[in-house]
Amino acid sequence: MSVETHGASDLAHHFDSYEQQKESATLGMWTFLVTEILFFGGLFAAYSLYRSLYPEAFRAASHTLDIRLGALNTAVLIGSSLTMALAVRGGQIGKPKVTFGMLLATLALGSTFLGVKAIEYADKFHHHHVPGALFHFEGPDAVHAQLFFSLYFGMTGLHALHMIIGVAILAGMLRPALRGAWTPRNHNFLEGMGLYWHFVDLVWIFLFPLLYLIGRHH
Amino acid sequence: MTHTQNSAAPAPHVMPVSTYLLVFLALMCGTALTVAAAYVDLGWANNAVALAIAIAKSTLVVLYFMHVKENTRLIPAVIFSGLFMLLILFVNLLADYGTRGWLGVEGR
Amino acid sequence: MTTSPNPAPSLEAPRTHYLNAAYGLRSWLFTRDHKRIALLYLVSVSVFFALGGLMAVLIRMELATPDGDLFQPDIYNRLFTMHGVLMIFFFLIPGIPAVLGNFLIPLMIGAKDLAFPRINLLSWYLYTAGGLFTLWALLHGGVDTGWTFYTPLSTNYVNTSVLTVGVGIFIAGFSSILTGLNFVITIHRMRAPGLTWFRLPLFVWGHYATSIIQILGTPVIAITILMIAAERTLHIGFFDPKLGGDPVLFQHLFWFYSHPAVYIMILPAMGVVSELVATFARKPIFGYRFVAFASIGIAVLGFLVWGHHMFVAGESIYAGVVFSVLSMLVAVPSAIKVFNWTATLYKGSISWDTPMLYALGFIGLFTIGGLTGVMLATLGIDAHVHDTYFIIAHFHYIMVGGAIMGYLGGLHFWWPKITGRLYPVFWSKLSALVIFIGFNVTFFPQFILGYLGMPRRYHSYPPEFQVLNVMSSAGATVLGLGYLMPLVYFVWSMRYGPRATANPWGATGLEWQTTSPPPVENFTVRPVVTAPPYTYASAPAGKEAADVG
Amino acid sequence: MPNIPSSPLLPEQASDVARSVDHLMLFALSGLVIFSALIAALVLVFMIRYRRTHEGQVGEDIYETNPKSHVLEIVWSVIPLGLLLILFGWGTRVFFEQNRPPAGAAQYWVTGRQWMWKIQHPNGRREINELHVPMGQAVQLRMISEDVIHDFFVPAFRVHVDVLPTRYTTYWFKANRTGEFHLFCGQYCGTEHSKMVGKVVVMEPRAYEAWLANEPAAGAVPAVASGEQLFVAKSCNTCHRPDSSARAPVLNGLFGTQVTLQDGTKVTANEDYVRESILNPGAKIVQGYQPVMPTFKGQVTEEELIQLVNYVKTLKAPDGGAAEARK
Ligand code: HEA
Ligand code: HEA
Ligand code: HEC
Ligand code: CUA
Ligand SMILES: [Cu+2]
Repeated sequence: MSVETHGASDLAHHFDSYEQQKESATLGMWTFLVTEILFFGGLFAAYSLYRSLYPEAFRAASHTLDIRLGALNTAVLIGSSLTMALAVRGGQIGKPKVTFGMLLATLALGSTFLGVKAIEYADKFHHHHVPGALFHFEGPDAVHAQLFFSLYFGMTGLHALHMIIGVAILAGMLRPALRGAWTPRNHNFLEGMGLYWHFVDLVWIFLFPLLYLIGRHH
Repeated sequence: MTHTQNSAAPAPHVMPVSTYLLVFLALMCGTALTVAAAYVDLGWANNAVALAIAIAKSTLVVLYFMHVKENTRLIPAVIFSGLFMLLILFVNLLADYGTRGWLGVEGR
Repeated sequence: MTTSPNPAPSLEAPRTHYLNAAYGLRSWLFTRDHKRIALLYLVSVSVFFALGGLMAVLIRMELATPDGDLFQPDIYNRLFTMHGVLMIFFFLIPGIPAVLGNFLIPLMIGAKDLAFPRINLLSWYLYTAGGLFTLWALLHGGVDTGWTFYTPLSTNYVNTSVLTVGVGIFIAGFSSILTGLNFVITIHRMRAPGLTWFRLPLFVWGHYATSIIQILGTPVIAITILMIAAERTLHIGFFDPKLGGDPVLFQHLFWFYSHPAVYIMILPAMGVVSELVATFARKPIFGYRFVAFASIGIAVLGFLVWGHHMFVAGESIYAGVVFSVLSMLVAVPSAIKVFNWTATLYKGSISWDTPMLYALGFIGLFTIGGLTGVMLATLGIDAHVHDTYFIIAHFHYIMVGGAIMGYLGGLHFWWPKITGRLYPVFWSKLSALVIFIGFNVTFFPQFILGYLGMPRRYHSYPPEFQVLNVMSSAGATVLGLGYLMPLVYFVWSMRYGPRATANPWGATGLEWQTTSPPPVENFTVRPVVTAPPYTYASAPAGKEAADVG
Repeated sequence: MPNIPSSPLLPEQASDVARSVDHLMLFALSGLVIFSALIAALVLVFMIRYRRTHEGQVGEDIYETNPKSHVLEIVWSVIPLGLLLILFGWGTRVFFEQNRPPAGAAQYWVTGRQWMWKIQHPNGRREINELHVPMGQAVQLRMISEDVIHDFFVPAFRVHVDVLPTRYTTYWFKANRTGEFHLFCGQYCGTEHSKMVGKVVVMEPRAYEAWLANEPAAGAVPAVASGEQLFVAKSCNTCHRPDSSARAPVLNGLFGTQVTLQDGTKVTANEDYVRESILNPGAKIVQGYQPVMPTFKGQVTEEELIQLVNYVKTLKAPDGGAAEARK
């Protein structure tokens, strides 16, 4: 979470020590991420339920997704997690240049992910696989295939939204990074951002097999 | 809960870069493995394998990238409380949808 | 909880305190002081209560006659929907935590502020923004789906402002999450030296349990609202049967949050009552640890029982059985609390001050509300009284008779601390009595109506139900008058009330170890705790009569 | 007008189940009264007995000093728990009674829509917002909604059951006295929810027969084509003919059997299954067939579906054995 700064000191007035401040920030960020787990959890629950009710429709609909793009994006995102971790490390050891470079790399990889996602979405529009009035699906159970696409767009859309927010924050962090805003003593904001970014990666680690890899062996 | 030392900064635990690289490699291998496993017919186990790999991958991310390995025990407790609630959501949904029709009365 | 004051802090009413440290609208709207934010909440929460109350009055006016002659059905449906939405999401859920919890938790644990003061202010802005969305929707005709928003009615069949209100609730939900998060971190990380977990006041335990629910439950309603919004505007189906979805899944997701949410509303009130009972009986709570763990028990078990709202909704009968037995279990920690409070009174030194009267009202009415909840959890009974006035009576007993009694009791208890002023004793005791009587006359007849089979959300009803309905409407008038009284004398006291000392009730607890009103930084000397809470035997006894009228 | 409740505190009891519910309620109520009175009494007695008499007086901490405190706490946790489990067990028994229709119940159909009830008798007779039934006969309603969720609620029978748009739900009762009883919609369903009311008329079996024989005035209830007519009109018969060249499964003798689906799972061919097969044939495909059946979603109303389902139910296997007929 954000650091409560007060005056020139980077120890907020209501904390007694840096340690207390750091522990509060870490715990706060984790608690926030737990709410995110449950936020996505509602969609995962709906997904699991409908998939278990209509396995065939889900399999058919899933086969229209491009597994290569999905895998590529997974790799991109994992790479961005690595760079993000290194950016945080840069803060820990007080190397602003490292932090800056790694944040930039993370930003680039995150944007790549979003670009690939945009290509995939465009393809869905093209094939009328977007739920709604224009939806069209060749297959025995189009209704429930549509349900799959609802969940596909719901889950990846929410994930992408998190990515966009993350990218925006990263962009805003570049200048402070160069200025050396994060020191070994207090890099709570950087650390918090790292946690957020890794969390978004985690969600994708689950989304990828759940959405793209259903019954591929058929 | 005493916080007396006012200026002493906590020395951050710094993991070596090599650790991060190893984790990264493991995650990439995991991804390749999931894709490969999806093309092998394992019956019901396909889902289980995919999930198991995803869980293993996320454990790595949580422990190393997210530094939980070095944090206080409280953090895992927080994470598990969230996962526990998620589990409750799934299990109780299953309790409903999984037992529909057992009575042989429609709508029950 | 005694402090070992290093140099004894002065408890004279201070020259500058948090209220007069700065003046002007800006100093309030940009404050990061938890005490001021609490007062911001107090004002906004009261506005929504008054609005919700106004709607309740209109509902009762309509129901005084069986014919549905006052409003069109459309209007009536909007009335009860907006009544439910405002009262639940904008009054009672933020109510005690955001007002009393916000003000008191840092004081009670000897901290200067919450862990994240800016996020605390952000919570208030989010709450207000959510409220404004809802008011805006209200001006555009409101919603008529019932506060439960069941699909497919809410997504496909009504053309009222479902989306706007949904957005309002969504935003307010984030406010609730952030408040809970702030509390949890604060309680974990900011306690004064010596203040171990089992030295925390039970009020703090109650709020800790509440925060757990806010953090773990609210996100699910948030995503559910998003799904509703997507389905309504973009026709992306999740629950719509026409699009292959299952409307019963919506009910599951809705109640996964909304059942635990009822404990968001009651746990803080229970915390208040624990403080009141201990203070006014001048002794430790009987079985402190039991009561503390009961709060956590309720919070956790509360997540397991949501299906009891769906016994007849097409849920599998076996799921019903599971949810029924789990609902029974959640009653046990509640029972523990009630019995432990009662036992605390035994051999106490009990004074009949106003807050205590409210606490007694809470215990009695919560017991009735809770025990009727247990009846509802009984499958065979719920199949009959589901969605009748029996339900309405059940939850008003808990929420109005229980939670609001607790809230008012807390306000009366901490008012001297919050404002540094005393309110008139006579009028405050009278208000407790009037509210108690008015409440019972309003809602007791509804139990009978419900068992007789009068369905809820009915704008007109068969004439044989009229007698009981008229009683209920008459009672609501008395109840409304009762609520007006504190409004009047609280406002009065802010200007004309006599000044309060630091500890007018002779209570333990760190919040009483600082001045009334407290200074901006809460304590002039950092408190150190050396004893469990409620150790009255060694406390400086003596209470100054809060006496004016 | 339906009868005014005989007692101001109890609605009329018109079935044995209603009596079971009342007994259960009485048990729970006595628990409520006992416990509320106990707590109220204790609180008041303590409040008076231990009133603060002088300033500076403090209460006595009996918890720490008395070793029996824990025992007390256990007692008041375990006793309520025991009582609760009894209540749970009893309530569950009654609930099964409320939900499990006896064998041989007469089959009625109920269609709910904003904001009326449409009812069909076993012999095809239809009525709106009224349900006439013979006394002493177990009646089973199979219910479906055309739009939102409704709920069938007759206080005299002490049961609510929601009426869903997705699948059939079941309501049953056996009236044990004649009379007219309120029928309410028990689930909020929009503007005229409070007008979605009607009555259940319980008659002597003779009177019911007479009532059935008495044709309703023409036009009183809009007509629906019979299942047999629909089967032809919607050209189901072009594929599902017993003598057809097996493009589609024969429906004779289907009802009640286990159907093997494409992926090897088995489902029972009940009303829900037949309805789904018509509305969404692709969802469950019978083993050995192609998914060529078109969906009839939006082309048949729920009431027509009821006729079709009823018709499919009547299609008996030509020579008894269901299984052979279908192979
Ligand atoms: C603050 C709010 C609040 C609280 C705390 C509760 C508490 C409980 N509620 Fe309630 N409830 C609501 C608010 C609340 N409820 C609302 C708003 C609705 C309607 C929603 C809607 O549809 O609009 C509702 C509806 C509702 C239903 C659904 C009814 C229906 O729609 O068909 C059920 C069913 O089980 C239920 C049960 C319970 C139970 C078992 C408890 C338990 O937690 C109660 C535990 C307390 C006690 C048991 C009392 C204390 C105990 C003793 C004094 C000791 C003696 C005890 C024993 C011997 C057991 N509630
Ligand atoms: C915290 C929650 C809460 C509170 C406090 C109340 C308070 C009241 N409620 Fe509410 N009620 C609900 C939550 C609540 N309700 C919910 C969730 C529903 C279900 C909605 C649904 O079905 O969707 C419901 C439904 C409901 C119904 C059923 C409607 C129906 O199903 O058709 C009725 C009927 O009598 C009713 C009555 C009342 C009354 C008389 C009060 C009284 O206690 C109110 C008394 C208050 C006042 C009279 C206002 C006091 C006046 C002031 C403070 C001064 C104002 C002055 C100025 C503006 C300066 N309520
Ligand atoms: C174009 C041909 C065709 C038409 C027209 C058609 N069906 Fe079918 N029906 C099929 C086929 C093929 C199957 C088996 C594959 C499947 O399950 O979808 C089937 C399956 C069924 C089943 C499930 C049978 C079983 O053995 O489990 C039912 C019930 C059914 N149809 C009823 C109807 C009704 C009622 C209609 C008219 C409203 C109808 N069908 C019209 C081709 C058709
Ligand atoms: Cu139909 Cu209410
Ligand atoms: Cu509940």
